[in-house]
Amino acid sequence: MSTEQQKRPDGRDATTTDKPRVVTLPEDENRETLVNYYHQMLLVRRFEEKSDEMYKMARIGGYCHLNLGEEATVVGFCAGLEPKDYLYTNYREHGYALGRGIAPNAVMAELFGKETGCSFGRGGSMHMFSLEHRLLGGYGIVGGQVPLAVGAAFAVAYRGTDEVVAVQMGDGATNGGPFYESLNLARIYKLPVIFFVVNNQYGMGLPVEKGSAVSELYRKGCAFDVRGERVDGNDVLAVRDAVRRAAKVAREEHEPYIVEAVSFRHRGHSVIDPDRYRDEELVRQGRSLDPVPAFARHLLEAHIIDDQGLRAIDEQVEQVVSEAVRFAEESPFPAVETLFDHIYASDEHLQESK
Amino acid sequence: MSTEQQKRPDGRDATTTDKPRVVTLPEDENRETLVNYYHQMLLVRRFEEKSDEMYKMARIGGYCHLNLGEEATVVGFCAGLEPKDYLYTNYREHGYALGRGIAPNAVMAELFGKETGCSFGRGGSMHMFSLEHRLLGGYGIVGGQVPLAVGAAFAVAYRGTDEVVAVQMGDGATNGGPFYESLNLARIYKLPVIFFVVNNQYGMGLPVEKGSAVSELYRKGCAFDVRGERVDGNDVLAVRDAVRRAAKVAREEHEPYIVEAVSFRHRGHSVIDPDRYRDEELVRQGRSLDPVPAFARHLLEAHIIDDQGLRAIDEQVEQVVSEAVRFAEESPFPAVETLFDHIYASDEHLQESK
Amino acid sequence: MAEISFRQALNDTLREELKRDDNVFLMGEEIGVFEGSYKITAGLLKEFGARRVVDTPIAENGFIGMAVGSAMLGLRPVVEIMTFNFIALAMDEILNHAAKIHYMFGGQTPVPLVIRTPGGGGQQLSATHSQNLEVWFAHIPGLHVVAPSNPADAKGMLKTAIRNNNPVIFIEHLGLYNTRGSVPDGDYLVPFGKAKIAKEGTDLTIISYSRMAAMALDVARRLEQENKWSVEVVDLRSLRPLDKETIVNSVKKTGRAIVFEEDWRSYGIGAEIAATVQEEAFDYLDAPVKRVANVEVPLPYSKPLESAALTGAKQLLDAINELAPRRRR
Amino acid sequence: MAEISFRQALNDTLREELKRDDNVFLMGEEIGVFEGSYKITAGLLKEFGARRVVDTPIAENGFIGMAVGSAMLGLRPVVEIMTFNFIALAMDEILNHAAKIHYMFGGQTPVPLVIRTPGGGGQQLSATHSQNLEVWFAHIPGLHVVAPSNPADAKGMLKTAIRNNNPVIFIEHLGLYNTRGSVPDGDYLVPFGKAKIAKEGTDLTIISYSRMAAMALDVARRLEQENKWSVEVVDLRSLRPLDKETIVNSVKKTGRAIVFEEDWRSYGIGAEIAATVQEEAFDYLDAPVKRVANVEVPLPYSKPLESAALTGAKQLLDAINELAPRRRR
Ligand SMILES: Cc1ncc(C[n+]2csc(CCOP(=O)(O)OP(=O)(O)O)c2C)c(N)n1
Ligand SMILES: Cc1ncc(C[n+]2csc(CCOP(=O)(O)OP(=O)(O)O)c2C)c(N)n1
Ligand SMILES: [Mg+2]
Ligand SMILES: [Mg+2]
Repeated sequence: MSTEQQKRPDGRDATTTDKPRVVTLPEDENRETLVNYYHQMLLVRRFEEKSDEMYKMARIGGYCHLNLGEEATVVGFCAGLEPKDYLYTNYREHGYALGRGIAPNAVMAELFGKETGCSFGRGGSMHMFSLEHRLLGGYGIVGGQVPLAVGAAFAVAYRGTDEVVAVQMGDGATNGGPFYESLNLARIYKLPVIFFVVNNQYGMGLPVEKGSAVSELYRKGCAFDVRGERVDGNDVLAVRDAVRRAAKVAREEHEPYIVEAVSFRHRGHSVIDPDRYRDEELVRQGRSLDPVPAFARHLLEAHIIDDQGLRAIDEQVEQVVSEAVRFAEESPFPAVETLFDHIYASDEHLQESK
Repeated sequence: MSTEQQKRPDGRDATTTDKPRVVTLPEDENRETLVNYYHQMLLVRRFEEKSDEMYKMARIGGYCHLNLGEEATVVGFCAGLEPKDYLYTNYREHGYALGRGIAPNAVMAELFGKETGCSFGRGGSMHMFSLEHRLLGGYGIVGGQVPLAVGAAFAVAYRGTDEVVAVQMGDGATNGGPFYESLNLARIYKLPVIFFVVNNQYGMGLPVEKGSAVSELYRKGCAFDVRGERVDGNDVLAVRDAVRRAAKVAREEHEPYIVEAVSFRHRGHSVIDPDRYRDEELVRQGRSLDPVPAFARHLLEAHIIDDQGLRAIDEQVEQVVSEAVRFAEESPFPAVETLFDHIYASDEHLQESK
Repeated sequence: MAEISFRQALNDTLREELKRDDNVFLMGEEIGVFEGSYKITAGLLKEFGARRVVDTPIAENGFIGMAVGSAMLGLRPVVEIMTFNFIALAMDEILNHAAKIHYMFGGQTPVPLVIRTPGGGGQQLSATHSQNLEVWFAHIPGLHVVAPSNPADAKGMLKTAIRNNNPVIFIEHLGLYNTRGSVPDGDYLVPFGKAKIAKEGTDLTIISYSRMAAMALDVARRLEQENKWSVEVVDLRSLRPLDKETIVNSVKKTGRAIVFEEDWRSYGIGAEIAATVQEEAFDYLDAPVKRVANVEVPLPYSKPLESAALTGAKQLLDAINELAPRRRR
Repeated sequence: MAEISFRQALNDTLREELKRDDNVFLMGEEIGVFEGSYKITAGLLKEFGARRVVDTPIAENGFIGMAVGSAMLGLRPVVEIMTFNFIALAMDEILNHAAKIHYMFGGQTPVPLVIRTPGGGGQQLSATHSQNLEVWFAHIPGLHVVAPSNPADAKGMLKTAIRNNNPVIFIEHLGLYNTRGSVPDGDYLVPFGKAKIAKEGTDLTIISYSRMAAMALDVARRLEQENKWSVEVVDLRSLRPLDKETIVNSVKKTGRAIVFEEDWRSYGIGAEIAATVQEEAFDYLDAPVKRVANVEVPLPYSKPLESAALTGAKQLLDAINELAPRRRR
């Protein structure tokens, strides 16, 4: 390999020291915003822990992929977008659904397969959707969402409006043809799309450097003259700022942009994966960079919040998550008679498209 | 675009002067070899002109794509490989079939759909094959041959022998997923494969810079740390030398390599394409760099051959091509009873694979 | 009513729909500058510009996916896949995305997408360029699959396809492009899921679609002129939804049926038709439903072999002669 | 004869074949370090090393194409596609390359390739992860398509697949992996194109394959114990080539047939079976061939909806009760 291997789970390059970086919170950040990021991250954390629990209690079925360890990536990413922007994700999207503002109730209800779920129980864990929140879907086929997002960006450009389309994917998705075709298409048509690669360093059991010829995934843009950058996925502000830069390029220059956030998957690929194939020491090290308590520490150290404040957030989150479970539990399943609804969109629109 | 556009049909970068480069023949080249290259190029030229004629006389059917204008690329490429090396191509492969040493008779017979054709008449223009000559097929699906070649290289590496696999494709093929997946696979498994991109500047009517985000196609290797280079496809020696460099990397380092030969398609995409969509001046300019007469001039100027020698080659080629037509014409069609042969390989091998 | 070619009918219709609705746009390989590999889009780039008529690189999965995404935001893409064979590269975006998105997300976003593509062999294009893969799509809930046999239906069904809110696979045929027929003027729409009795008859029913339906009609007319069999021709026009009622009623009347199709026989379109007929008209059948289809080989290049592999009027006639009731009219 | 699981039978067979022939190698996503998404390849990387057990990135078209190319040079790749659904990405290399190369080049190079992949729903995997796409492949000349229903056939057919010189689509089923059965020791091979009478019977014939065949056998046995209908079960095992003879002979004997399949009903496997039966046993049929198949929806996640969409023993029983002759044994 002519490029340096990315060995470190925190996204810094391998030449720096081994200790977690001291993140100093920028002075000019709004304090409420910072607290809110923490709040969001903790919500994702607790929501996912609860999802795991509910799966084990057989309330949730199918495949279930959690964002544990990726909270700073998820929250930073969502914070970098505007509400009018559109988002496509892969199947590891509970956090993104929350981050877009979908009610935790509706997200949990979707996991439970209930009619009150954000996809009306039809999609489940891998397929969250909300037109209202401009989350245009979680998708279970690795890489399948990427061309869709390019197409949505095409629609934006076609209409001449200024939304940005962002598409989240994993490191594993960057080895498939659809990713490359999408980069090329986005570039030749000059489309406002952000390729957000969550490099959690594994695609199931495959380490990124075994599946990908280059380990710095944002570099894949070079084949298309698509700009990009890599950012520490444990640093919520760094992720947000990179996404903002990307959104600016997309919105103002009408050019695609790649943001690679280096993150770490705390557990197995999905809740049923016992995660036996990873080196224990490596996992310990990866987890030690846990972005949620780290951000709490930074907030404390910067006197932005105190212990009591943290506890209040904790309680609030606990309550929201419990409420989500209660809501999901009490919601009705879709009626069996609705099985055939929505296979085809109605003909009502037949003459109305103009 | 952050990179300079490739505007010139001769493969030089746009900053150099506008006059055709004076190609000086290296002193140390074997004279016979040089004459042979010319002979080969002229054979491709005349063979393709004859194919065109035969198509118009309805001796040849289906789609028929010619190598007219690409003779230096074709011959230089074949010269850079060794007989033990394997070759996959796209459907524009008559010249490569000849270059690999398949008898012109068998190539023309294939075009005529005769039992004596190199694919026994089953493949036609787009699907020439000869196990003996290690031409592992022309393929009609754009890009489809590329993963196959990577697989053949995998087999070579698996067995630990030292053949190289080369795969020819057009510029248009470098925008499809299979090309990128192949580069990645070739790199991670360290396979001896040469990606030979014939940039004839068009995929049917689409100019390369409209379909591809970058116009220097060898640069696409950067996303995979696959090395490559661009070469003047009108210069038979330059092409050969680049392919030799690539083969050395593949054979000795077990690494893939990209060679991009910038060439020019003298006519329409296929014999039935009237080529109305290209700017006339541009076509005139492209054709003016015609590699066949240019190479003859160089040979003359270097006193490697004289007019008489050229005439002799001309006559010899004419005769070979006429003989190919005669042979094809007189050969039998496959018997209709053989229609079902070869749908499945025989079971004889069932217990023999070890 | 003008007498025009199938190609012209498509071209006119695309032009009309592009004019009608700014959300409609065309996309595909070589449809712009090159005017379409089969010239279906001739003149449209010039008329509507590069915003509406979009040339794509050779990246079928990518640009079909793009079309799906653009449809999710309300555009109405009409994509050309140069020939049916290349659609194999785009199956994921069709099967797992276009056909799933409306249902899987609980009806939140329709996917008003048309994929136009010509199938068909018979031009020595050999194994990878002569296929008829309609059954792959007809099998998938969430898609509509239509295959008109004449210029009027081409127009009427393409209009319906473009205005429909679902992904539609619109199957054309290389061998039909130059065929002519009269086409109603103006906003002529043919509904999906309605087969057409192309010709009435009493001795037996031929069930077909696309080019084979046109050929069946010719054969049936000839037989009528020759005062031989009275053959009813059901032109399916749409394969999904399938108009079982028309098929079954016709067979109930005639008691005998032939499915005439250009795809490979095993697991082809004819299988479903035969299965349906025996399910729903069992007691009316005087003989088993026959299938006349292509021979199951990767289509060879060589002309005599290709001819032997393709089905056609001769094979249909043989089948009619075998199946028809043992009496003269 | 050992009593082992379907999973174990596959695992043992892969091990034996890897040992037998150095040309055999395995390839696929997560088959090595992760030991297979469904653990079919457990232990094999450790035993045979990374040369023989090759983890791939997520690039289905690319690595299937690679496998085809390696087979052209005489290797015998056995590729795992993690679930059937993802094969949509590799259709071009399967349809236009694997299935064409031997024929199109006049028989110069065989393609001894096996693609193993599990289909099946019922685990709330929802619309894009629960599909049964066998009909796409069964339609393609040049491919073999097999779908065993029990551990013994799994072993015997996987051996045959690996030693066969053609591309084979080897269909497994998520719901079968844990089922157990006795498996002959040693070099046990089951030929392609031979259906199996899994149980004899006289009242009607159930024709099935893969998991539904196992379920049909259970149902038939139960009915026998309960002294109700005497049901014959034909386990197709291979879909291409299809053993028409066994099917037709069984139906000739019983006069009634049900096709029991887990794919979508329209244009599914059952269509071909029904069409064939009516073609070849028309005069023996006492009633139309019935199809019991999945409901045609993109499979929903929510459990009650999913259950309503999937077919199973109950649907089969209902069909048997409807179809069986109106007499008691
Ligand atoms: C096309 C396709 N191939 C294979 C799979 C099975 N699969 C699901 S997730 C996964 C790994 C994806 O890794 P990555 O893209 O890094 O995302 P992560 O799970 O790490 O978020 C695989 C192989 C799939 N869903 N789709
Ligand atoms: C997958 C696929 N898509 C489309 C086509 C139709 N097609 C045949 S050749 C061609 C252009 C290819 O251009 P290029 O790769 O530059 O090769 P060239 O013809 O210039 O040698 C196209 C679009 C095809 N054969 N395969
Ligand atoms: Mg990952
Ligand atoms: Mg080209």
